[in-house]
Amino acid sequence: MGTHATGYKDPFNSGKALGLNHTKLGMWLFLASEVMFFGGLLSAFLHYRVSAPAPVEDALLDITLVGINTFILLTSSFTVVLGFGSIQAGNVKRLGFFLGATIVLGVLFLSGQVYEFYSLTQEGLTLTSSVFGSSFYTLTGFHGLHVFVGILWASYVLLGALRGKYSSESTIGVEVFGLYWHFVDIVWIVLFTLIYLI
Amino acid sequence: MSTHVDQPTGETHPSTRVYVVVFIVLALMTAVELALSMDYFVVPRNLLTPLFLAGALIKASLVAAFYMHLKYDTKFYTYIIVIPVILLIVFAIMATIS
Amino acid sequence: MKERSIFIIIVLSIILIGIGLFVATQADLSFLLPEEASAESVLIDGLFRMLMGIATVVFLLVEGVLLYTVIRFRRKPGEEGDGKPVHGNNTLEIVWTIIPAIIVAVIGVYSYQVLTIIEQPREDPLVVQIIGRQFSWEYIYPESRISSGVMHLPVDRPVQFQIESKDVIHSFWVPAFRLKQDATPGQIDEFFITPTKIGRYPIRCAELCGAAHAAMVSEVVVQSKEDFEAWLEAGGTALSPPSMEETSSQPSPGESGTAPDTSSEEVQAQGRALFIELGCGACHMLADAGGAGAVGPPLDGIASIADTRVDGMDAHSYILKSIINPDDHVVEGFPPGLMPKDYGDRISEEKNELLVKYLLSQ
Amino acid sequence: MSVQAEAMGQKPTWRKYLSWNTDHKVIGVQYIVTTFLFFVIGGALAMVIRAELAQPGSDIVNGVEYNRLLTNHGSVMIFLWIIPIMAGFANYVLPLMIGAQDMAFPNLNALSFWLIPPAGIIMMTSFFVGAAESGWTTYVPLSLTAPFGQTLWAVSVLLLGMSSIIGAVNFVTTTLTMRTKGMGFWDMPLFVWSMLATSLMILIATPMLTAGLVLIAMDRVVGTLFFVVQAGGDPIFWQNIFWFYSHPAVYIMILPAMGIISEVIPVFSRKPIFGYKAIAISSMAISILGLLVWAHHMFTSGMNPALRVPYMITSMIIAVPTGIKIFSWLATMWDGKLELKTPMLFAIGFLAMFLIGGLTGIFLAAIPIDLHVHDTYFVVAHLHYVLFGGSVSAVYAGLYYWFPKITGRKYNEPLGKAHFWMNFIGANLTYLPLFLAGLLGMPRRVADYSPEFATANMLATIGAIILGASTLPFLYNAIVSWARGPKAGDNPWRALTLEWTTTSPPPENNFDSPPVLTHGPYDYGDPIVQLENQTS
Repeated sequence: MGTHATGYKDPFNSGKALGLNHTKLGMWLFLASEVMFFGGLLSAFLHYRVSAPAPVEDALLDITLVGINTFILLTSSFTVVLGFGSIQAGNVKRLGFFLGATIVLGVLFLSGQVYEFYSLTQEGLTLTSSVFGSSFYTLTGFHGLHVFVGILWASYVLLGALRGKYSSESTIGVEVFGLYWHFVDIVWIVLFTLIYLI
Repeated sequence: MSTHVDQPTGETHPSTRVYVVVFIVLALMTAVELALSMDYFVVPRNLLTPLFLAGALIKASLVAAFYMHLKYDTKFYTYIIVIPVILLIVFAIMATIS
Repeated sequence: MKERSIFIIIVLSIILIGIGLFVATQADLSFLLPEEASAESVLIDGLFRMLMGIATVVFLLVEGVLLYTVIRFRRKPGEEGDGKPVHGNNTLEIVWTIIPAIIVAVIGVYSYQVLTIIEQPREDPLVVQIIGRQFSWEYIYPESRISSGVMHLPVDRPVQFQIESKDVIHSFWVPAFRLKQDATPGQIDEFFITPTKIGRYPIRCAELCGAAHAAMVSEVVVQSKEDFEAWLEAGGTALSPPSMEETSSQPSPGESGTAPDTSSEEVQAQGRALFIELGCGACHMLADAGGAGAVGPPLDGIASIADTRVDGMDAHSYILKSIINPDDHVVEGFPPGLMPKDYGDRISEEKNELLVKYLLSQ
Repeated sequence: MSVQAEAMGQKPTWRKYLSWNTDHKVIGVQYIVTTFLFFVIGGALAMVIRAELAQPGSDIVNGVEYNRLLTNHGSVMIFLWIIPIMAGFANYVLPLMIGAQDMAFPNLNALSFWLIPPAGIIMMTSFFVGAAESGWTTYVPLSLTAPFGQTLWAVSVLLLGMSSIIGAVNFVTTTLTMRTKGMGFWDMPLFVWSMLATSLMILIATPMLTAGLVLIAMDRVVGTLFFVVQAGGDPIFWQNIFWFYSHPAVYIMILPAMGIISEVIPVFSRKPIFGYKAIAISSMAISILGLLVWAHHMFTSGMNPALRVPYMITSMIIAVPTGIKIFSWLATMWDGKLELKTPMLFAIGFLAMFLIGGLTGIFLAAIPIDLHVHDTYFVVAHLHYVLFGGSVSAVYAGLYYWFPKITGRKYNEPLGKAHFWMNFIGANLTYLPLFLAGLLGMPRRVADYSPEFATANMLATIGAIILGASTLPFLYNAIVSWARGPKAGDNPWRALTLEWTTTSPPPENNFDSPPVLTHGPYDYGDPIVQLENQTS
């Protein structure tokens, strides 16, 4: 979603009012609804963690691995803004480089998560082993799914960049992707704190 | 046309230096949090939770303000994203204590 | 003209408020509600009356103005042109914001007062545990260690209910008491009630709980203190509580181990009582025990049918098996999985035997 | 205002309605026709329900079948009829009303429509594999034991939720960024305001349902333990998450209806809407307050008792903005020149019936009374007064009101009036006796009931037959008038909102140049406006 759709007839006021670009506004509205979606899953996690009669199995969680993963995702957000800064300055090559870096970092993050899931499963924490397991995997799994979608999207933007779709005049496609990626990063900051730190 | 100030987008974005500074702050904060959770410092447990929550809030706000340019865009986007966050907090609290 | 309309408005307001007061205090609203059989119902009905009074006034006012407007201001034939360009009136708008706000505040405060009274804990209550199952209620009197499928309560003594569910969410509702409480699995909820009127009142399940939700009905019998004590004593209607914690696996002490003859009057009476207590009639038709349900197969004449149902299985073992493992032989036309599968655990072997013997006499 | 020449518009072919088309008007018609189809299906389910309930005893369907019927009746009416048809109206008229040429995201717009037919088919297919049978509320743990159709149901509602969210993103963006030159917030028609409030609610509330449905679907399919009581799952948590969406859903269904009424009443009263700003602000107030009342559906659930009072207070406060709207509509009609055409009749019917729904809502918000009437036929009657007497009346008002604009033809007025009277009498006869049944002790969702409620139920069934039959004159009228009705002209109602300044039906790009606002949307009675109106 996001970019000017085909068959779109330019509105009389060229899609801007109140200083709002409509693609960007649409993205923000979508992100608002994403807040509530993650919020629902997160509430389930917190509810069961707070109300659990027995101590939950969060001692199994490996903070070192997740710490590394957190750094990876933070860095990927950094590469995305650097990419956006590049295209604003009209440097398509550097945009391509940073998008590539973002994709690599995203894949690394997902690999880390897959490894984490695998080792936790080995230790007996599964989707069906306890309510904690159910809510932990569902919540982090849906975040991982969003990272995955983000990687696909980044590849799409990268493809567009290689075909010369973006320039210093036309940055909205990169910016909107950036908003999504940073949002997924923020979700991780919250999950990291609520699941692993506390 | 409207009461809001028309503000063209895409021209008042921060410089690369701001991006770097924000990244360093985020990384340092995360490192400190990790160290805290691994008990490198002796901090009472009941102080840690609010500390971590505050840390998450600051980090999330930094990303939103600088990387997502909320600080440079119209306030409208900030409202769009802050209102659901508030409602979500209300929901999470109410659902957990009910 | 202006004075005249002010006069009309005043007269109409007085009439409306008069009607409202009449509804709230004097009118006979008993046709709207079941009889009041608990102390709480009187308070709730008081609140209901007040709301009816307010609602009547608002209803008459709005519908009256609407009707008057439609008749008075409809376009006459041949009439052209628009109405007056009135865009609003601040005074009027403030009035119709503030007056409803005040009314709502009053209702809120009154509701809160009633709520605190009806939910406050009582001294020396009779404790009754309510257990909801698909599709029957069980009432346990922990002090007397008895259980029943019909609720008996002494009049004028506060009752503390502790309600839980063994499977899905049910909702315990006695319309005559005005109170309702969901039975949620995994938690025990408490509520109080003080029955004030001797009589028999229906109990209904108010939360959709499955196929026979509509049939999950039961009865509360409010009796004098003496009658209630007598009922507690009488072994005929009281069951030893197999579903209470420790006792479930052990044979209960008060129970006779030997089963009497198949056709004796004793078995008939005890079996019928058991059938009624367990709520079998909610799902199964059985004329002898007043069963009228259509959820499961009818049981009239079951003795002869049961013999022929499964090759190599006599009527006795077929019925017993159908009670304990109901999904093993499902009668055609009825979906499997409807009947609870815990009768083998909930009910002692002797009781199941009694039930089978009773059914064989039908 | 330049009038578009008829020849400019593309010759409409029925094929474009069956294809991926990004024209908001085509999508609007797709929405309206598809959802009406589901309305008919939902109505047919209701007919079976009422037939079963005509007399005590389970005579037509058994308990399981009955539960399937009521579950799907509720789900179809809510998710496949009222919520999407409001999106259909908004699709057709919202861009026209603000002078835009299309929606902000035409392709997403098409997507939001094309999610609906598959979702509807999935929900209907579930009848063949054991349909959902735990009510539209899907309370756990009952819904975990239901057959496979329950999973299909969850998937279907999930898709419909996505459709709704995508639509909402589109409506908000379109409203905020694509208004014609000179149209500030306070110049927007009230329907646009109400869609803005509705869409913001959808954006916040619907994802919560999506999350909840994901949890239920995972419990059912993967075997997670969110709602498995034995493993520590909490049924009350589902109720929280469900009602956080589903109470706002009521406002999602009624706010656009109020918007339609706010359009129809001034046009047919020939007077400006009374208290424009108050109505617009109360829409926004309802959308915010509506998000904070959800647990009033849980007063008897064994939730934390101390939390119930704040919910009671917020629920009751909603009566205030709702009252403001009702009084403002009455004041608009007062001293007007009422033209009692069919849309106006339905608007009046809306006022008469919605009032009853609103008043009984106060009864339900008062906790002590709710303890008695919760989950009874009182609730059934209340919600049907709000959603049928309210929302569906408004939908009909809107269908008749915009029929000339959408089809370019006039509908048959006597048939329309017959439809209104059958609908009005049928609805009241159906729902009014049910209040009494509920108060006297009839629980909802029962296939069988005690004989003492027989009279009320027989009356309701007779009413339902009239109600069902009332759809026939409408369908006949709509089909025949669409095919052969007399040409309507651009502005048959002499209305002042922008959709009436273009041709009927509007050309593909709506307007050649940005429409210039010369007056507000409801400036009836203004001598200059009158003059201008007569010359055009």
